Amino acid sequence: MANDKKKLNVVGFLCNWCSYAGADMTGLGRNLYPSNIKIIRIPCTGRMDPMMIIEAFHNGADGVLVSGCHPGDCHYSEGNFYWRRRYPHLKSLLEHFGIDKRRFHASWVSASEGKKFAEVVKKVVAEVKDWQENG
Amino acid sequence: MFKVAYFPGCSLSSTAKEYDVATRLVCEDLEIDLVEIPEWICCGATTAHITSELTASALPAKSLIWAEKHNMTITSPCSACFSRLKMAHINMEKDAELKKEVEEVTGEKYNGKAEVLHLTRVMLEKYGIEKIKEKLKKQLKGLKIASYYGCLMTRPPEVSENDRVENPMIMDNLARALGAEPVKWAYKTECCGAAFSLTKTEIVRKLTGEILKDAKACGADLVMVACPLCHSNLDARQPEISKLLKTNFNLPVLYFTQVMGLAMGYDYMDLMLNKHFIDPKPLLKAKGII
Amino acid sequence: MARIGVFVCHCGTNIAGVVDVARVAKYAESLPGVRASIDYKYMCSDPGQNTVIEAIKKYNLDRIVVSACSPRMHEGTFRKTMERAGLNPYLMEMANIREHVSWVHSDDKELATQKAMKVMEMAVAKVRRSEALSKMYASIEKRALVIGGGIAGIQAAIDIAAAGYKVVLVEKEPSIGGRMAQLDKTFPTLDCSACILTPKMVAVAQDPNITLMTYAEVVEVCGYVGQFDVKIKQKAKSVNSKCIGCGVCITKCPNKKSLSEFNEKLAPRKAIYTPFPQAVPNVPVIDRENCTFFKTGKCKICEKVCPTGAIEYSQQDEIIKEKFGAVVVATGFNIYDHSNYGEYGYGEIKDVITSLQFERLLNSSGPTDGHVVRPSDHKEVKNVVFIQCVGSRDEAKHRPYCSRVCCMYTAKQAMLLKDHYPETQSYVFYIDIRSAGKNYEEFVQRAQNDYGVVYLRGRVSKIFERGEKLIVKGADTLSGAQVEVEADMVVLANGLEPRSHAKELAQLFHMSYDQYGFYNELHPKLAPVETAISGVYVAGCCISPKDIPDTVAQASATAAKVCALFAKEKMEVEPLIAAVNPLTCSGCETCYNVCPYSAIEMEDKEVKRGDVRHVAKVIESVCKGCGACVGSCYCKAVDLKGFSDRQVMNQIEAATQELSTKDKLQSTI
Amino acid sequence: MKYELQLKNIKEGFRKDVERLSKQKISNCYQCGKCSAGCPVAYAMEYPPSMAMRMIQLGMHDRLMSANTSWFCVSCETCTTRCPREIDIAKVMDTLKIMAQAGKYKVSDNEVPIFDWIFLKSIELTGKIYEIGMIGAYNMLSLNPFKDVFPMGVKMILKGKISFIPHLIYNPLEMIKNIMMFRKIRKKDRERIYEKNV
Repeated sequence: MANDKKKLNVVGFLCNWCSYAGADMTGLGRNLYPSNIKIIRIPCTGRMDPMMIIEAFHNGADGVLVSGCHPGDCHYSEGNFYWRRRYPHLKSLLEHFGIDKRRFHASWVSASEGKKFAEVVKKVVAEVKDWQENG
Repeated sequence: MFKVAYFPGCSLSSTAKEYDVATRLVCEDLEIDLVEIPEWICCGATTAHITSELTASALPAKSLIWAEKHNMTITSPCSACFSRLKMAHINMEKDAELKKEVEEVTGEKYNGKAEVLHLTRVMLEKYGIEKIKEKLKKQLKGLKIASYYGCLMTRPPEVSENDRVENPMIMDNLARALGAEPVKWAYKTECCGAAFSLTKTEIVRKLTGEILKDAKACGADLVMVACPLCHSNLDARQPEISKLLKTNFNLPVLYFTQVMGLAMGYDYMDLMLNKHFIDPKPLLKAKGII
Repeated sequence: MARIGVFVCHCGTNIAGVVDVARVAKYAESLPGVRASIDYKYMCSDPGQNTVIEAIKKYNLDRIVVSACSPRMHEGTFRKTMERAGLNPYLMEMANIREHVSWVHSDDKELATQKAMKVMEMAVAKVRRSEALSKMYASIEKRALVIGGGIAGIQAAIDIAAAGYKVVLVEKEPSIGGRMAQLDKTFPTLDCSACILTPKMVAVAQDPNITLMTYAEVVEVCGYVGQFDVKIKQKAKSVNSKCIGCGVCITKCPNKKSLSEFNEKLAPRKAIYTPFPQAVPNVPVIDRENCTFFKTGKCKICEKVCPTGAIEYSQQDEIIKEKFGAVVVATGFNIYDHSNYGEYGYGEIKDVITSLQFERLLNSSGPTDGHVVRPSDHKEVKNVVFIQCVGSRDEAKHRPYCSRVCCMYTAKQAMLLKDHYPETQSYVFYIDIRSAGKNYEEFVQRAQNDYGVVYLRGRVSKIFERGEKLIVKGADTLSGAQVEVEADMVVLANGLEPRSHAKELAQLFHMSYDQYGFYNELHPKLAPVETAISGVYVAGCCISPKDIPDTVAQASATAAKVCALFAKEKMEVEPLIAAVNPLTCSGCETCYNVCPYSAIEMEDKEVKRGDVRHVAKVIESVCKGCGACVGSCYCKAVDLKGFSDRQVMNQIEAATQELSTKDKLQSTI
Repeated sequence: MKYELQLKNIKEGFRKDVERLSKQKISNCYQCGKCSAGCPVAYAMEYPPSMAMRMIQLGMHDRLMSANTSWFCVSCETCTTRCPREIDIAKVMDTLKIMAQAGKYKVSDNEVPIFDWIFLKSIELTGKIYEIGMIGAYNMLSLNPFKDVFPMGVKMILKGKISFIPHLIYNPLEMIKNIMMFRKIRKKDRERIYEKNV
């Protein structure tokens, strides 16, 4: 696995119903992914307060991933739509603050997409690493 | 008038000269400008890809790069050349390392932008079957045509991008547009043994024999092809296969551009129909086409 | 200062095989507030839980962290443990070091151990800010909704009704019966399918506790367990309750342009029809898209011939609102459409038919009265080739799963054919025979030994027509030979897939489904009929392909679950909901607008003496705890219990800090 | 027939070579036999394609490479098109031939390799195929000098289908570039197949 032995810290916010369950599925399927990600369970991506992401970067996280249900599949009907609208604004705001766009990611992973979650983490870690190494 | 980069391929400058001639004639009428790629080199055919992956991509790459530079769709009337060109394009797209190696050995850069289409698709899809109909001078009434697609024009599907893999209809639609009757038969995409023509001739005789048998059984008057290799197997080897199977097929095998040429009013010698081993003259006379 | 206990589970070797659990426990001791840390082989076992309780007592702990598996697995277990130890169950956090660590980082034990320590540390950080929450209860509407009138839905409805609860059974076709009604006989007993199914269909119709709604669909769902508000669309049947089911209208209807869905399009049906003679309810419907009257305004023959005046052209679709406490979803399956198989003729060769079509041909009340004839020329057949795994175990067609029933029904169909016509010969192309089940393997052996069915191990590469015959080009990999069979008919064992509308229905209930559209059960082994949505249960082929016995077993299981739920007077619900701090609320109404449940109301409240403000308030019984209001509040006046800002911020802080260097090895994470 | 399973043949060596050079996952094959069923030349092969895949899985290189299987593959791509496990079987067959012709494994055919050598030499020297030279050379080297001369060859010449003059690239600079290109390719191929500097 492309574990980065250097310090590389990604904070992952996963919604309880789809992505967190999807990450559980990754484990059930024994699909490996880099250990650099630390997962925080939240009820829904709609609960994501932009402050949490800013806090993560402020505390020195190298990357942040927010993952929720596919649009239309939200357990709470519309939570992920709120997040979907918030994400691009936040991303451009963070870029304005000097947070490289390779450091902040969002994805949709359903409860059955264990393999996909592993792929998402690999991709995010690779991008953060790219930022770290190549600036 | 639209311009297309033309890759005739080795066979069309020798054994399949008549295909080249007919293609150029028809394209002139359809106002498709075939720009022959200068200094093109052989696509490598089957030999290249069973000997070296790099050769198989490097040889077509030179033509692809030229077409890309001149911003033209690249086409070949030969199914094998088409397949190799397209395959090289796809392989380089999929495999960055291979692309790098190809760029190293050819000394040129390829951006992966060339569009490769078989001549049938250039004519029938890009140009359009309705527009072809307008150019026709006569209808090939009563002619039962078995369209033979063979392998490399149809498979694999990501290369051919044909209407469908197993029962393609593109040439059958052309036959109908020309006023002829397309024959429904089962062997239209079966292999003729192409590459083994010289090395394992017994296999070619068997496979081609089965194709001819099915075409005949399904009532075809002639077989329409779009590949010089299929043609040489079906046509030039037909007498020996007939002898082997103790029958006489006497089934003329024509290139699709020749058949189009007939409907566009060209005559026997214009289309070099005399070059075929199985002379189509008696058939065409009987049907009142020439 | 909090007194926290950390309990690290080995989960046998599941965790301990990768993560150095002792080191994780040791590291926990170094964290502020942690008074005890213990590792144990199986924390969820009885002795494991007792260890937790004893430690709580011994060290006077007030909150704990269990470092084990996913909270989705055992959060409930350990909350109960907390209660038994006399603590508030919400002062417990789980650190997921199995699904999120040991199973996914097994390639590097050192990194996995370090991550496990970090994950545990994050949970400790969170639990430090946890608050005691009091339990909440909700009432239960003791009526069940069953969606799908196949054998699964029928069984579930009968079982729930038998316990004395009211059931509404919704079916989108004009009759219940589903796929089982289409079958001729069932394996491995060769029971006549109709003979065992129709009594159950009648039982449904006659049960006073069951309301049958056919030709109806669920269109909207709100609410949650105990209180689902469901809108059902009753499509206009154009026939009212005066109908006595005499069938004269059907006989006299001159329009037979449509093809019968029930007979798999092998025969026409009238514009006014019941799917099959034994339909329940035995009331016809008018197919308005094809009815001459609805298209041209002329005809009205059915109205003229009806002896009871039951035809009612003016009927309209009706939306019916109902409240339910629980839902059973049993929508069943479709068979794979083989027009994607070019090599098998793109579905255009008439005598290449599906297994379900063959089932109809075999059936004595089918379109040919049980005569197995070719659809192209109605000639009887001699040689029939069966091809298994069409749309199953085929990655190229995006159906990599095994459909589980095809091996068996193919053997059955080959045997039934021989029973009907002893002079016929069947050939079966298979890859592997999967006959796990009581008397299944014996059944397949019988097909081969007693019925002389020729089994060939290999897939078919191509089918083409030669004259009247079909040439099947296959292989027998056991002998290494290419095999060519001249057949009169080819029967494809099409695989099973979910109904085409399965995804839309899942979205109504917010159920999760896999990439093919099969519904996800809550746990594949231990909660096979529950879904992530409490109060919604699933049964039958909408979860995965399965045979009739398994389907019926699952249906009864859902009924047991529903009855267990209804047996309670009121139901405990999680208190993980939002709360507004009126002192900081600006009354902007953003939360009021974003709440998907309308659980926020605005009120004028005296927040301080003499200070009345327009502020938001959470209606506790309606809030589902999604946190949309929390994420959108401008002045941080709303917070979410169990996932509060302070809890999450603590977790973020822990996640971004390096491991403390008290751990002997230098951290590299 | 008895075969002693050797882990080194299954885990590395032959099977790994095939997987590396063909970029196909051989373990995907579950032996459904659809490739063998549709293969137009399987009747002439010692082992049909599906069995060849199994032999690669088990690392049976001796047996497979001394069989005619890969040399009889006509590259019609039927197997690749229909494989339910999405293995490019035709490419695997190509790879077996590439490995053999590069000298890494045994060459068990004496027609195709000679033809390939002449064919590619023709392209290297002239940029195109010089049929009559090629056919002549092939017939000589394959010790069957009069193959296809009567009546087909003669008739071809009479119909003007075969020309005696080679079609050359007209620009000598291009010709030299062409020859240089082939030289570079050969070097890279050796590196790739023998895993030098890779």
